[in-house]
Amino acid sequence: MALTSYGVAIREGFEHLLSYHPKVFTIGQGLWSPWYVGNTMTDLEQQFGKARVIDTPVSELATTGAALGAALCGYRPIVIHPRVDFMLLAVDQLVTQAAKWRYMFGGDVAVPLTVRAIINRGGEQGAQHSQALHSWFAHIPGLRVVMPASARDARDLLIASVLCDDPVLYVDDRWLYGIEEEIGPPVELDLAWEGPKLTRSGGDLTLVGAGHSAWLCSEAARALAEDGVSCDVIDVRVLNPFDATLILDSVKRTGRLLAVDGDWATCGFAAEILARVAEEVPPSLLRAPSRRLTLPDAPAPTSGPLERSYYTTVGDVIAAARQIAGVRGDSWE
Amino acid sequence: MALTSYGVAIREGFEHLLSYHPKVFTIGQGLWSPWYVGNTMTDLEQQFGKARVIDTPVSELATTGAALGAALCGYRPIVIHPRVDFMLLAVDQLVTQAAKWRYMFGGDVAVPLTVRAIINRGGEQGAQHSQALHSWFAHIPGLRVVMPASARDARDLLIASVLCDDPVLYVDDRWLYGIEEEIGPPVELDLAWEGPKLTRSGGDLTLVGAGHSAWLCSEAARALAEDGVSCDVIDVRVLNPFDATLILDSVKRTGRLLAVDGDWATCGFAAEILARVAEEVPPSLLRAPSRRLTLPDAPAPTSGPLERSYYTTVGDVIAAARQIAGVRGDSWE
Amino acid sequence: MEISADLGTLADSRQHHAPLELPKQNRSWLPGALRRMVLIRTAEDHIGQMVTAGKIRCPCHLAIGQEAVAVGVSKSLRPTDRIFGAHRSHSHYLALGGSLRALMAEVLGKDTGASRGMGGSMHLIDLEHGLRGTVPIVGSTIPIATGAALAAKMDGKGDIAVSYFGDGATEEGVFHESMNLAATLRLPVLFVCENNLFSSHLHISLRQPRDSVARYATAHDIPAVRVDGNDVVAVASAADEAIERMRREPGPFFIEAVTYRWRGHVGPRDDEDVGVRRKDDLVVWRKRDPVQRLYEALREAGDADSASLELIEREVLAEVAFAWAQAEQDPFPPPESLLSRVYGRPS
Amino acid sequence: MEISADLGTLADSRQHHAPLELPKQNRSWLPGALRRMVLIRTAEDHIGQMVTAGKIRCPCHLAIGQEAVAVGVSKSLRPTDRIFGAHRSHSHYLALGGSLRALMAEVLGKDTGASRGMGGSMHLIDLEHGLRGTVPIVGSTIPIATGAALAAKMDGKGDIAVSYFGDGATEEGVFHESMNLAATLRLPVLFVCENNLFSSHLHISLRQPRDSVARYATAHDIPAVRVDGNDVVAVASAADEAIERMRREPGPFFIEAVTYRWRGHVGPRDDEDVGVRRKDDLVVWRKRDPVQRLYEALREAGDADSASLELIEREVLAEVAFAWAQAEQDPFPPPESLLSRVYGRPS
Ligand SMILES: Cc1ncc(C[n+]2csc(CCOP(=O)(O)OP(=O)(O)O)c2C)c(N)n1
Ligand SMILES: Cc1ncc(C[n+]2csc(CCOP(=O)(O)OP(=O)(O)O)c2C)c(N)n1
Ligand SMILES: [Mg+2]
Ligand SMILES: [Mg+2]
Repeated sequence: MALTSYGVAIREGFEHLLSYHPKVFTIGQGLWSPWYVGNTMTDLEQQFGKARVIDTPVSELATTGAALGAALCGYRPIVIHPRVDFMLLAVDQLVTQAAKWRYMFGGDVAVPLTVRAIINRGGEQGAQHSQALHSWFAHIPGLRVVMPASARDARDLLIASVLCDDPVLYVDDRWLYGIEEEIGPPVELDLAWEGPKLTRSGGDLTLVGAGHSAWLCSEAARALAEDGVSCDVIDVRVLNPFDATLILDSVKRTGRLLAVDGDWATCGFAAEILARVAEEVPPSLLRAPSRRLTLPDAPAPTSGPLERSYYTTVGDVIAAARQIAGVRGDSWE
Repeated sequence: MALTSYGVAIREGFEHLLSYHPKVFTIGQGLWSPWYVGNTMTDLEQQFGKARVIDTPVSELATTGAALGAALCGYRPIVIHPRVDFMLLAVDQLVTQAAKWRYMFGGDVAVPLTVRAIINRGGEQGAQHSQALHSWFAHIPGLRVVMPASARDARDLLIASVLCDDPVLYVDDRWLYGIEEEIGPPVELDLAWEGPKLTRSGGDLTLVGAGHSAWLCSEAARALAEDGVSCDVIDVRVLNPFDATLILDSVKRTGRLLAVDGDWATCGFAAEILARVAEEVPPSLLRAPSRRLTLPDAPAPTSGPLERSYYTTVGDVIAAARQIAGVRGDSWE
Repeated sequence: MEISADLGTLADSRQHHAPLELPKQNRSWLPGALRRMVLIRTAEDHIGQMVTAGKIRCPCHLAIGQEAVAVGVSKSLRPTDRIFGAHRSHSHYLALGGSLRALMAEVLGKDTGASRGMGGSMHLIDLEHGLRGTVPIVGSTIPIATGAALAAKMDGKGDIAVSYFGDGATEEGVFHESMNLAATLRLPVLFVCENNLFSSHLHISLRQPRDSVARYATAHDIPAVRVDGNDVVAVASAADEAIERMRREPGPFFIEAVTYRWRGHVGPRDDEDVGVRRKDDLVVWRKRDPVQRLYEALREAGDADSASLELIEREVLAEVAFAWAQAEQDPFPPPESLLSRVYGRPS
Repeated sequence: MEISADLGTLADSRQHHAPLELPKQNRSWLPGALRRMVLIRTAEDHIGQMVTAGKIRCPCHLAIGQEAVAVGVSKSLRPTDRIFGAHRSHSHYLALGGSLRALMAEVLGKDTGASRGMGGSMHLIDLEHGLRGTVPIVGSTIPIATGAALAAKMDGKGDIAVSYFGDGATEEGVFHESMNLAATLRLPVLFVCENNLFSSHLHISLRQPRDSVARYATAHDIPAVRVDGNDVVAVASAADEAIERMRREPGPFFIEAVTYRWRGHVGPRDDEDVGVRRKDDLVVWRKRDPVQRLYEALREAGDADSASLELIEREVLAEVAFAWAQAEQDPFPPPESLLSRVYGRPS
C-alpha cells in the first residue's frame, strides 16, 4: 500500500470534508497561495471553488469571529492561521467567545467551529514566528484542543474536529509534514471519544508527548530499545479535555515519567502531565522524580547556533530518558 | 498606626510613582471615572493632570502598544485594563511584542512597561467578565508576572514593577480591595530580587497560592491551626520568573502540598507548582499525593447558586487540607 | 454615498423635540411600535427597580431612552435573519418579540431564562425570533454577525444579519476589520450603531476626533445613513430601505442612529455626576423622548389619545409584573449544569 | 483634506515611467539620495544572492523597487525621531544610515549584528539613527510608533515618530485603533503606508473594496497625501512638509506612497507565478524604476552621467562586498546569550 505524508494527509482531510459535507468551508490567510500552508491545501480553491475556500485580508480577529458566526448558523467552518503567532490576535474570539458560547447561552447551542493553527518554526525565523502555545489553549474549558502526531491522525482528527459540535483548536506542525505511513481511507471519528494513545509499550519508563513531541518520543524510544531501555510511549492527541488515565496507568507500572513538550515549561502542557501524575500516582510507586523536557525559558532566537540548541532533539530525549531510567552511557548506574 | 486597605494601598503606589518619578504616566480605560477601577486610582487625574493620567478610547490593543512605544522611549507607563478579559485583545502587544522585545533586539533594550490587569469577578457577571488567566502570562519568558496578596505588596510591588526595566504584568484582585494592614511608608524594591514569601510556618502541610488564593490559604491556615493542623503558607507574589526554592524546601519538610489557584487547572499555575515539586522533591519524602484546588473545568456561570459553588472558599481549602493531612472531621484518621 | 463627519443638530439636545412626522401610508404598525417601546421601557424600569431592591444581582445595562432604534430596525426583520447585540440588549431582545418571562428569569439566573440562567442580562439569546446572541465584550459580536451574514449569503435565501453596537465599539479594531471583510466579500450585514454619545463615562468628544461614526462606513465603501435614533419612523424607514435592498443584492449597509441613554452606564442610576455635560444635558435630552414623540404624533393624527396610552401602559405593567412573578417562582439551574453545559453531548 | 478613494493612474503600471521632475532649488541632496537608493538595491540584491546560495537562512523580505520611499522620508528625519518598520525594512534601516556590516551580520545571526544576532532580517534596530525596531507581525509597530509619538510629545522637543507599514497592514484593526488614538491625543506620528498593491500573494483588489488606503486616514480626521512612491522627490517633498508641520504643532499625518516590489513576498525570487496579474505587470512596473528615473533626471539636468553612476555602483558594490566579508568573519553570539538576554540584569 502507498505511503501518505502528514502534509498530504491533511489535504485529504480537507478533500473529504469538502466533498461529503456541504456545510463545510474554509477561510483564512494564504488559501489561494501555492506556498502559505505548505502542501496541505494545494489547489483546494480550484477543486471546490473560491466560495468555499476563502482567502482573506490580514484580519485574524474578524476572520475568526466571522467563522464563529457562520458556525452559529449551521455551517462547519475551518479557520486557517498559518502560524500560531498570528492567531494570538484572535484570542478574544477563540477563548472569550467561541469557547464559552455554548455555556453562556444555556448549553444547547452547537458551535461547530474548527480553528487550525500551524506551528511553523526553525529556519531562523525568530521569536515572533516560532510560538507553539498549545498549553494556553488546553487551559480553556470549552475549547477542545487536538494535536495530531501521525499522518492518519492529521487527516482523521481534522475530520473529527470539523464534525464535532464544539469549537476545536487543531494544531499541526510543519516539522511533521514529511513523515509518512499507510493511512487507508478516511474515517469519521467522534472527537468526544478520542484521547491519548499508547503507541509503544515498555516497562522502564513512560514517555509522553503531543504533536511533534510525540514523534520525538517515538524516535527516542526506538533508539532506547536498542540500548535495552524499554518505554511506554503515549501520544496525547487530544490536549483538552485531557484524559490522563492511560498516562496514570502507565506510570503506575513504570514508576518513571518523562514528559516532552515543544512549548515553554512554566504552566505548560508538560507541567499538566506531571501534575496529574503527582495527584494520582501514589509517591510510593514512583521510582524517580518525574521530569519534563521543554523549550528553554527564552523566546526563540534566530542565530543558527542558538536556534539549534533551543529546540529539543531526539538525542535530548534519549539522554533525559537514560538519566531517569538510571542509565549512564551504555551501562546501568 | 493606621490600617490601609489593599485598594487604597494601590492608590498610594500610584501617588508615589507619579510624585517622585517624572517619567511615569498611566493610560487605560476608566481613569477619569469615579468607579471603573474601584478606589485604586480615585482623582489621580485631578492630582497629576490628565496628561499623565490618560483615559482612552475602547482600544485595548493600540493602547497597550502605545504604552510599549513610550516605554521604548524612556517613559515608564502603566497600562490599565479594568478586567483581565479585556486585556485578551492586547495579547499580541503584551506577549509577542513587549515580552520579546529586549531579546529580539539583542538584550540591551530596556522595556519598562507595566500592564496592570484587574481580576474582577463574582456578582453574577458571567463568563466574559470573570477570567483570571495569570497562568497564561506566567508561561511567557520575558514577561514578569506579579500578584500581590497583601496591602503592602499591592503598593510596593506596583512600585517595583514600574521601576523595573522589564515588562511586568501586575494583576490585582477586586476581592482583596477591602483587606487591611499597617503598611508603613512606600519602599522601592528591585523586582528582580522579589519572590515567594513564607507568611506562616507549620509542619504538617504546605499551602501555596498567589493573590486572592494566598489570602484563602492564610485564612484557612489560621482556622486549621485551631484544629491542630499546622501549615506552612507560601504567598507566591511573583509568578514569573518563578522561583520555587521556598516551596520545595517547605514540601521537603512537610511532605504534603496543597496548591490553591483561582485559575483553571489544566496547564494552570497550580499545575506548575505540582510539577516543580514532582521534579525536585524525591518521592520518598512525600507523605501524600500533592493536590490542587482550582476553578472547576467550566466558564464562569452567572446564576447565583452555580456561581457560589464555582469559586473556591476558605472552607474548601480547609477541607482539602484536612484530607491531605489525613484529618477527617475533628479527629485524625 | 457621502455623509458628513459630524452629527450636526442631532448632537444638540435642544433640538428634535417635536412630535414625529408620520408616514402618509402604511401606518398600521405604529400603535404596535408604541406598545413595544412602552414595553421595553416598562420592563427595563422594573429591572432597574429590582436591581435597587437587591433582587437582581447581575449587571444590567438599561436602554431606556433608546427604545426607538431596536423597534424601528426590527420592523423589517424576519425570524430567519440573524441578529446580534451587546451588553445593552434588552431592547433588541424585546423588540424582536422575546419572552418577558424568559428575560426576567435570565436576569434572575433561573433555568427558564433565555440562556437557562447561564448568562444573565448581558447574554441573551432567542433563536425563535432570530436573536443569535448578545455579549458584553465591546465590539465582539460585530465579526460574528458578519460571519452570520456570510452564512446567510451561502444559504441564498435573502436573509440578512444585523449587528447592533454602540459608538464605543467603533474604537475597537475588529469593527474595521469586519467592515472591510463585509465590503470585500459583499456580505448582507446591517451594521446598526446606536450612537448615544457615551462609552461608559466618556463623551465621544474625548475619544474620537469627530462625533459621527458613519464616516468609517464611507471609508470602507459601505453605504451609510444617519438617522434620529429617537424617531422610530425615521429608523424604520431607513432600515426598511436598506434591508429590502440587502435581501435582493447581498452587501453591507450601515445605519448610525443618534440617541441618548437616560440611565447610567450600568444599573438604574442616572450617572448625573459622571462625565462631561451629562447633568445638564440629560434633562434636555429627555425631551427628545422616543415614546412621547410617537405618542404625540399619533394623537395629533387621531390614532391615539391619553386613554389609549394609559391602557397600553396599564396592560404592559401587568404583563411585566406577571412575567416577573412567574420568573421569581422558577427554579435555578440544577447543580450539575455547572459542568454539564460546557461541551455538547457525545453522540 | 479630501483625497480620492482610488489610486487612479498611480495604479497603472504603464504610467509614470518618465524621468523625475526635479525641484528648482535645494537639489544638493539628490546625488546622495541616488547613492542611498543604489546602496539599498545592491545590498538587498546581495542578500538575495546569499539566500539563494544558502548562506543566509533567515527569511528576508526584499524592498527592491521600493527604495524611494524610505530614502525620501528619511531626508527630513533626525536621530532623535523614532522610526519603526515591519518585515520588509532593510530599506528603512539603510535609508537612515544604518551600518551595512551590522545588517549583514544580523541576517547571518552574528553577535555584531544590529540586534546582536537575536532577530535576523525581520528585527532590525539602530538607535543611533533613530530606528527603534522592526518586527514581522503585520501592523504591530503601528501602535508602538504611536506611543513613541506620545513620548515625543511629552518630551516637547519637536521630535516625531514614523510608522512604516504596507497596504496589508491597513486590514489589521490595530491600524485603525492607532489612528484614532493619534488623532484624539494629537500625537506627532507620521504614518507611511507603502502601498505596493500586494499582501503576500493577494492583490489589494481581492482584499479591500478600493485600492487606495488614504481614505482611512480621512475617516480618522488625519490629513493625508498620496504620492508616487517611486518618485523620491515627490516622497521627500511630501514628507518634508508634513514633518515640518508636525514638529511645530504635534498631530498625526498620513502618507500613502504607491509603489511595487520587484521580488517575491519573501526571498529573492520574483513570484511571477503567484497572484493576479503579477507576471504581466512586473515587467511594466520595472519601468517605473525609482533609481533609473532619478538618474535620468539628474543626467538631463547635467548633475550625473553614466560614468558617475557607474562609479557609485562600483563603490557601493565594494562597500557591500566588504561589509559582507567582515560579517562572515564575525562571531556568533555566545551560547549563554540564549538565556542571558531575556531579562535586564538586576541592579
Ligand atoms: C473589550 C472591552 N473593553 C471594555 C469594556 C468595558 N465596557 C463595557 S460597556 C463599555 C462602553 C461601550 O460603549 P458603547 O459601545 O457606546 O455602548 P453603550 O454602553 O453606550 O451602549 C465599555 C467600555 C468591555 N466590556 N469590553
Ligand atoms: C498578524 C500577521 N498576519 C499575517 C502575517 C503574514 N504576513 C507576513 S507579511 C504579510 C503581507 C503584508 O503585506 P503588506 O503589509 O502590504 O506588506 P508588504 O509585504 O507588501 O511589504 C503577511 C500577510 C503576519 N506576519 N502577521
Ligand atoms: Mg455609547
Ligand atoms: Mg503590500
